[in-house]
Amino acid sequence: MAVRALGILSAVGLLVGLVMAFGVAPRETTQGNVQRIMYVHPPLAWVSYLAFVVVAVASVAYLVRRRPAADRVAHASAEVGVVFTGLAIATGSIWGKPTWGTWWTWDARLTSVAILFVMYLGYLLLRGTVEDRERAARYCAVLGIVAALDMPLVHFSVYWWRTLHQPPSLMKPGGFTGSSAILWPLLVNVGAFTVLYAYLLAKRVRLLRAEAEEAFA
Amino acid sequence: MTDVPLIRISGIRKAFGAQAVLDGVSLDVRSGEAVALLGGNGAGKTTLLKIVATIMRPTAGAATVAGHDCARAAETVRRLVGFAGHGAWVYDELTARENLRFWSTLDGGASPDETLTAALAAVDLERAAGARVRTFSAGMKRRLSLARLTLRPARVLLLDEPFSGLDQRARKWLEGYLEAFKLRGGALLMVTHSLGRELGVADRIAVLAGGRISLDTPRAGLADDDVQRLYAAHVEDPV
Amino acid sequence: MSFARRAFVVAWKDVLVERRSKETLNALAFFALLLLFVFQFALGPDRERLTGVLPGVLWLGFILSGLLALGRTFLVERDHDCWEGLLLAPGDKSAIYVGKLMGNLALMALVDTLVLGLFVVFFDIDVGHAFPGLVLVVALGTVGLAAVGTLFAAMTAHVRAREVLFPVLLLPVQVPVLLAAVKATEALLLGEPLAGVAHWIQLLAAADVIYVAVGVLTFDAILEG
Amino acid sequence: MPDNWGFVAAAYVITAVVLGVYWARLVRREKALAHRKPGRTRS
Repeated sequence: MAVRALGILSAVGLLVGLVMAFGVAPRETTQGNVQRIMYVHPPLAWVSYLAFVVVAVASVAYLVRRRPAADRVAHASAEVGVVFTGLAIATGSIWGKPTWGTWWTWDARLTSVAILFVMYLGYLLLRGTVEDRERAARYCAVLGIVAALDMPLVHFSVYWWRTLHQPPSLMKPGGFTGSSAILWPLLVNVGAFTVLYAYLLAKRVRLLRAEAEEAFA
Repeated sequence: MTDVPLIRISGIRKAFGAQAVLDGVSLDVRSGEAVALLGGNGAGKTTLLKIVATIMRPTAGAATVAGHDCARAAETVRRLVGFAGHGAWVYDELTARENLRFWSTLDGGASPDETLTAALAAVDLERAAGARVRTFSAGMKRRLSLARLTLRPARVLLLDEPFSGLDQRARKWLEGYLEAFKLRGGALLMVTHSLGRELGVADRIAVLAGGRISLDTPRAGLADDDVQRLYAAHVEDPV
Repeated sequence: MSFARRAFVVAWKDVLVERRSKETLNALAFFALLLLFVFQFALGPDRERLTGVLPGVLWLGFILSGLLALGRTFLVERDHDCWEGLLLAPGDKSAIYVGKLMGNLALMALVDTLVLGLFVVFFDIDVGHAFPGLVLVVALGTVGLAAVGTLFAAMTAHVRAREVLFPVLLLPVQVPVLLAAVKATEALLLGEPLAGVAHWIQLLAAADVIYVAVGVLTFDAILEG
Repeated sequence: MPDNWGFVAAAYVITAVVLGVYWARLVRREKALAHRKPGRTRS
């Protein structure tokens, strides 16, 4: 079964990623071993953004074609995305305490992710309040599109608002200064978390479909 | 136009959450025909009407108006259909005339003042034309919404309890209007609760119960008592 | 042409209804006055501190009164099922969105003027040379707020817990507008020229364009019922 | 610079626990659903 294969692949990937994060990657000189959080935090943040891009794409697809399957993908991706976003914030906060000396600073990236988190919590809240499934699908599709288009605006506004920040570690082209000893473990973890996301998404979509079928029977 | 019924409802299902209100409803209304849709509270009469009117989409099945699908070609259907539901579609702070002008402009064909006056006169509202709808009784609001229907040339009328709250005069006028509408070749589907004289316009009676059409019979030759008896026999839990 | 006429008739209807009932406007005027008291009590009479937080407080005033005004706009469509009529009127549904938006902007222009006027008088702000820039920022910010607000108000009109859900959905999306508007207002009040806040103005303009475009494109799906 | 292993552990453990709980919840709901509808087959 394809879903199970994804699950096994993600488990293996995460295991390899863990070994690389602690066995292969060197101890960073300025931050010390705390920097090893980097092998979990940026992958989580990456998956958060990915999940909400998937929400937006599925939302557009739903509004155009009106297939319940597209709506289920949007719903599932939002839910999985909220879990990952929450974790990205938590790990970022844990990383911040020893490096910045505080659990929370209004750092541009942290703030952006926090706003993302609140927006998609609202999205799930809206899902929960509308009983008619078809209407919930339409409303959430619109919200998903608005939220996704809002993201660049949030990014720029927060970025200009708080210019004291480090540039994102890898996302910026040419901005990466770390050695390949750091790069590889990071990439492996990004890959592993992405597969994990795909697995959870598939599982959640399958569950939603089964629930819908049950409602029909 | 005799081969395709103006309204064709085939295998409509509509579920709200886990609960199916309509479970495979099929019904045809031909040109020049009026069908009265009966059924107990919550039988799904209004839901069915709203699906044909393109206000709701069916979970499964299809409804067509003059061959156009109500879900996929909703815009085409909307040009052919006149609808009056539970709400009167009025704004309390606008006058009767302003309400009519608003809807006719929104429909794309701002009617001239004389047409609006004529429509108001038809439902006996010409003297109240300049009064705010806030001051109107329920029956007057109802009449105003019927006046709105006359502004728009429709081939299909979908009416939800059109006679409720109307006085004798207005009833008579509406009966006349609907008869003329049938003569022009229109198709009428109306929901009703009462089994009294408003069935007079109807050529057929359909009873909706348990999510399906449980009875579909010509009205001709049926006495009031027969209708009562048939209705009681076909509604699962009589109200 | 028909699009413009249909949008206009919706806006005309909303303005007329509001002018006659004055329901929202009266409440909002009172609310703005109350806000002034609340802010004054919360911040104390310290001039120094007041100047520092004034741009933020001013926009809090705009946003809070905007939330109240926008959240109500589709209630009038719900009262006698007029909603159905809007949906069934043949033609482009985005005309209705544009009409509602215009009606809302007319209302909010009044409210914004009132809030700004009250603040200028009671907090003794020296607007002077900053005034044209300030008007521009307020206008751009209000359009952004109203564009998404109109869309979300339509969305939450039929939903349980509407009063809570509306701000909960709207506020996170409005973060960019809020940040840009507050920062630009702050700079302008400190005497900076309009060119100095060009990047914020551009962000606001971009947000307005995006929001209105999304509203026009997706309103159809919301009106469906 | 101290190593702060505690923080590293906290970050990894929290991630593992939350994702694990979410995964287990999905599995449980799927099982409960399959249990309620024993006769139905799903692709």
